[in-house]
Amino acid sequence: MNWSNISEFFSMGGYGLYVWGSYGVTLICIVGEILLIKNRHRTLEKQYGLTHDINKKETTHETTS
Amino acid sequence: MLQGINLACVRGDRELFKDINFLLESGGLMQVRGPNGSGKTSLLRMLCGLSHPAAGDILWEDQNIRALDSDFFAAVTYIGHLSGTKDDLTVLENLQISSALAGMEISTEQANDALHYIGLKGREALPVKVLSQGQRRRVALARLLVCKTSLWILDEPLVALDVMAVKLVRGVLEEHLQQGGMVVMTTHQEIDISAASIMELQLA
Amino acid sequence: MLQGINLACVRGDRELFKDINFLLESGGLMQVRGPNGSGKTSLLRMLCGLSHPAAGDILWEDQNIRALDSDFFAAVTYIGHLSGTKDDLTVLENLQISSALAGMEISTEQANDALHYIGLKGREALPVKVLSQGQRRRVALARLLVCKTSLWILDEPLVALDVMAVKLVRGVLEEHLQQGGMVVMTTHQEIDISAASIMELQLA
Amino acid sequence: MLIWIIKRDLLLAVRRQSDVLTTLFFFIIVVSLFPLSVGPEMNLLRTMAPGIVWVAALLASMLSLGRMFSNDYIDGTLEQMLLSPQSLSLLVLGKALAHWLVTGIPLVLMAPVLGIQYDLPGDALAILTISLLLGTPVLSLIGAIGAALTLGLRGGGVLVSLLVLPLYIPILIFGAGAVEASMAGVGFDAHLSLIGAFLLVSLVFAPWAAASSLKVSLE
Amino acid sequence: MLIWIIKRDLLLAVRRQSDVLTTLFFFIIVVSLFPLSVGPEMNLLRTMAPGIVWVAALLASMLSLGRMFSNDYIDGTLEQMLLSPQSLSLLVLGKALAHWLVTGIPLVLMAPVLGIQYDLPGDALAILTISLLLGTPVLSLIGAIGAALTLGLRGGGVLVSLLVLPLYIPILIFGAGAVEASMAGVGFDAHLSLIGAFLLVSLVFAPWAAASSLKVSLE
Amino acid sequence: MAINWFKYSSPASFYSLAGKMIPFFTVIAIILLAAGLYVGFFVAPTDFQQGEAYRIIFIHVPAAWMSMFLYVVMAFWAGIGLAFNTRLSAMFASAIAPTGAMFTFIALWTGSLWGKPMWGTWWVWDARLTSELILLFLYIGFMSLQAAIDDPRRADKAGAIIALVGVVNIPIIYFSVQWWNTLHQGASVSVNQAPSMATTMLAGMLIMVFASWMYSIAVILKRTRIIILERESHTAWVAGLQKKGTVS
Ligand code: HEM
Ligand SMILES: Nc1ncnc2c1ncn2[C@@H]1O[C@H](COP(=O)(O)OP(=O)(O)OP(=O)(O)O)[C@@H](O)[C@H]1O
Ligand SMILES: Nc1ncnc2c1ncn2[C@@H]1O[C@H](COP(=O)(O)OP(=O)(O)OP(=O)(O)O)[C@@H](O)[C@H]1O
Ligand SMILES: [Mg+2]
Ligand SMILES: [Mg+2]
Repeated sequence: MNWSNISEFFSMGGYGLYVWGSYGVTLICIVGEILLIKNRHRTLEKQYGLTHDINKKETTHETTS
Repeated sequence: MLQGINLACVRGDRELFKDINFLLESGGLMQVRGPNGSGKTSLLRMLCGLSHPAAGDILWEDQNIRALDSDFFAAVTYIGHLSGTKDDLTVLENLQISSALAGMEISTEQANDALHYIGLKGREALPVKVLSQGQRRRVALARLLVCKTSLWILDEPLVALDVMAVKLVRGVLEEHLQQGGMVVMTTHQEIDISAASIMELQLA
Repeated sequence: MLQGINLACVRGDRELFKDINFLLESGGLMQVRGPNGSGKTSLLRMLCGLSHPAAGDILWEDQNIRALDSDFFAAVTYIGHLSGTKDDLTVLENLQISSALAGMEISTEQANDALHYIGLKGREALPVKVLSQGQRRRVALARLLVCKTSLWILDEPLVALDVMAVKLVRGVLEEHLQQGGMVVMTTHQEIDISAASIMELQLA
Repeated sequence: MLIWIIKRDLLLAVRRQSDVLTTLFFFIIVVSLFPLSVGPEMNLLRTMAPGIVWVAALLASMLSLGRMFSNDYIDGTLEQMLLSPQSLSLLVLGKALAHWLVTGIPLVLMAPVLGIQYDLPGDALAILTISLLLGTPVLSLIGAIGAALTLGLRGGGVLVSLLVLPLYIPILIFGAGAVEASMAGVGFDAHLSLIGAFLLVSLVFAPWAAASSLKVSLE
Repeated sequence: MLIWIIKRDLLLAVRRQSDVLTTLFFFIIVVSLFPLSVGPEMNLLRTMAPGIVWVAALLASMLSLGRMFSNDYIDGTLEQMLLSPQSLSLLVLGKALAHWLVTGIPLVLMAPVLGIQYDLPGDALAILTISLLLGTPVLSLIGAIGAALTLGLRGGGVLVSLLVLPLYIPILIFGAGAVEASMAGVGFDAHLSLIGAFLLVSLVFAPWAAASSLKVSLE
Repeated sequence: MAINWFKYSSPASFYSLAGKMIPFFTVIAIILLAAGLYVGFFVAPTDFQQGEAYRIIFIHVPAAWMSMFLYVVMAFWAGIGLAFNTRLSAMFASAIAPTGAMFTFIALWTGSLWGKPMWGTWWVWDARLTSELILLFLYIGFMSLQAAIDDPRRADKAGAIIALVGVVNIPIIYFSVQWWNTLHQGASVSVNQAPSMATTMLAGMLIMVFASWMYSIAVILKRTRIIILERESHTAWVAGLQKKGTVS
């Protein structure tokens, strides 16, 4: 274990700003991307005029291709 | 009252016409005729003050239009070969903005009414660039429905219009003339408009 | 022989037409009619391969024009709303260059003859930008006099032309048809052309 | 009228976007290409920075001048404006302001970010931004005169550069000078007030001059 | 066909002149403004010179890309060309060559003169000219792809810069690098041969890619 | 028995296949991410030179690698789409671009946050950094070009051309450290000659690389599904889904 307490963990040996700045922005990017995709999906749902969850039951339509 | 006195026009080394005289009174229609290149467009641009005659004078209510300047412009609507519509704006925006710039702000309802009347119902929100040739022309002509000017100068307004639209424009012109307006126009197509006084100006 | 099978056209979310069928044989004239925005221009652009139909096929001598590609282009002359003339080049240069690019080099005499015939005598050396609207249109149409293609596709060729020029164009078309050529055209003006077979295609 | 002109030009800019983006992107490109070709020494780059940013802003603004009137000229809108009963100077003022909003403001906002790439210190960044904020409207106003004079002429593009460039140079010198002065620790107020004076003068005279030029060009 | 295209484009350039002059003048302006804004120290300027000249050449070439097809597109000529029975790649090659003759060659001829302003030594001037001579046709060829792809699009101007710039940068780096290497007394052959390789590759692939793009754009 | 790949090259069957795969990849991504972060922060020791700042490596390197790799994959599919006129591969390419751009941005961002303490500056104009910036421009160019074109088929083709032309940039980024001598380090983390790097560091980094992989696959599949629905809304099979209430 590298860290004796939580504040040491957050200070990252004085480099906290840089390390957490990197990880934070990465997190924002990933969350942002997921939200954007969700949003795009929702727009699509609205367009189809139904509100069912797209993932709920889709087992049988391979045959339709 | 629009009057032309001894008008002449020179383009390059060519004299297109000279000694043109006319007097257009309230309720009057003047049709300018002549083959391609005889100077109709050149004459019309002079009449609305966009270019200056090589000789002669143009009077509006007995005053030279060069002296009147913007007082004259407030009384004229000119629709030329170029339609003055912006490809990227929608039909509605084009009409509203071009009217506003001509000093005549109109509400969205007024604009919509004019557009419906001229046959662009359902196209109000399309950008002009996707319209057909005839529909673009209609957007330009819709200005006539909302403007309150008395002198209309129209350079081949009927180009690209279908039969229905030609009829419609005829109606608009006749109403304007009945209300005491004046129209100067050119066209190679035949159209008979009833007016208090009709004049033909033959060039070349 | 040009054949259209079940052609359909979609613009934006609008279906302009569908199930259009026709067969145009040598010496035949097809007039496409319809109000503004009915899809005439869109159809013509499909026929010359500039855009693709949403459904259906276009056959030239029983082969799909997409497969023929440049073999088909060698047989077509298209003149659309846009005239494809360069404002800064002279009338003569415009004609010579546009013919050369269409795969048909012509001498200065040939070009001059064509220009005189179409009524541009004395204007050969003027840059196109100073010409009148009708004269510009004539420059574009002069291509018809020098090209050797069999299928002509003309989108409102008569726009802005005066009465004399309309007559002239009629003559040119009739001669082309007599020699076994084919013409597809649109126009809102009335013009009667005599041809071996005349077909009307009404849109909307 | 003024409002309508500005509104319309902004609407067009929003609709096309390209105008705003082209200018901004051009600015960014010019500023970013230099380090690539000059080499990565930070000291050299820092010395060059104010000059490069200002030259880039000037070029970006100048290149978009052509569009100020020419689109409206080509499609006949300008004719219609000329035929409108309102004052032409006001119209020109509106167009110049719209031009500034569309091309100038984005440059001003972007400049500090680009300055950081060149490792400029904080105050230098501030002065750079302020000098651009004062200077870019002058560029648009003077540019309007050039654009109006060269409307529809063969070789309009060159001509407009030739005409406005001599008038732009003082602003360039004082603008870049202000930043350099602040970096050198010398007073920069004189530079900035000179640019301010230019702004006032051009706000008064440029619309009028450009309006007269327009009338001449459209005759 | 190739001949006719080139002939026509050159004729148009002669008739309008503005195209040639705008590009050339822009090039001269960019190069000449820097001493004004950066300050007159000769050593600094000499170090910057190759970079500045190359950036200016790249920008000048890029700015004129928009015109390569768009004029012909707007007035319907491009449609006619597409309908012509000849190979489209050839047409594109012709247009790219004409573009180079009109915009590239004047830059190449002008560069030594501008280099002298920056007090570049003789061999550096020669290398500068050669690198531009090899590099500018690549700019035109790659540019043709970008111009064809963005034809008639909203925001074409920005897009074309965005698309071609990343592809231009290697040429910029090697071009300016060659001159800097020669000034530093290091070998510059590697740089020049790399540019030559770029030229050959783009001569083979760019017309074809641009022709496909044109077909896509005009569909 | 081998899977019949041709069957899955139609959007309809790919749609359902992708639907089944997404949860799988999501779960693996989360597990790997947790493991990688644990190793990175709690197992890997402090670097004797860089102190704790080096921990940025656990996102910087995966992001930098993914940014380049995804571009190549995108260009590959776009090229297949152009050559064989297959709809699905073009859609796949469009789905990859945003994720690739995101990783490029992360590589730039973390790199410059790492650069400040290590090199004393946020940004230097060195070849590696610059070419990564160019890569971002390439992604943005691809996406803006596609966004500017209304007709999806045309957008696919145009995008494919520019993506293929842009591939030349990838080797330039990769070899830039060798071609120009730059600030950016190349060798310190190299697998074959890395005694300077603790095995646990390397392990943490590699786990994070795999996590990024799985994440990318999950996100890209999801986006592909959405694009399929957007583009094929008029087809019979989507209507069928709709009736069953499986598509929205
Ligand atoms: C904005 C700045 C930066 C950018 C754009 C950037 C970009 C990249 C790229 C594209 C790679 C992958 C290439 C490869 O694996 O060969 C990479 C790897 C790497 N970067 Fe950076 N970087 C930046 C800053 C830094 C800094 C400041 C450091 C450390 C002081 C750093 C350390 C590394 C390391 C150790 C690798 C792994 C190299 C390897 O594969 O062996 N980077 N970076
Ligand atoms: N620089 C010039 N040198 C010679 N002739 C010129 C020059 N500029 C214009 N012209 C001629 O001036 C005339 C302009 O005519 P204008 O456009 O007024 O004709 P129009 O009557 O409107 O014709 P249309 O019916 O075709 O629209 C044309 O015949 C043109 O050839
Ligand atoms: N994106 C779009 N959305 C909706 N409608 C569109 C769109 N693009 C084009 N259109 C419509 O498609 C039609 C195009 O018509 P086209 O130009 O073929 O007509 P035309 O028959 O040649 O008419 P004209 O006689 O006026 O020349 C127009 O009605 C136009 O409004
Ligand atoms: Mg006329
Ligand atoms: Mg039409």
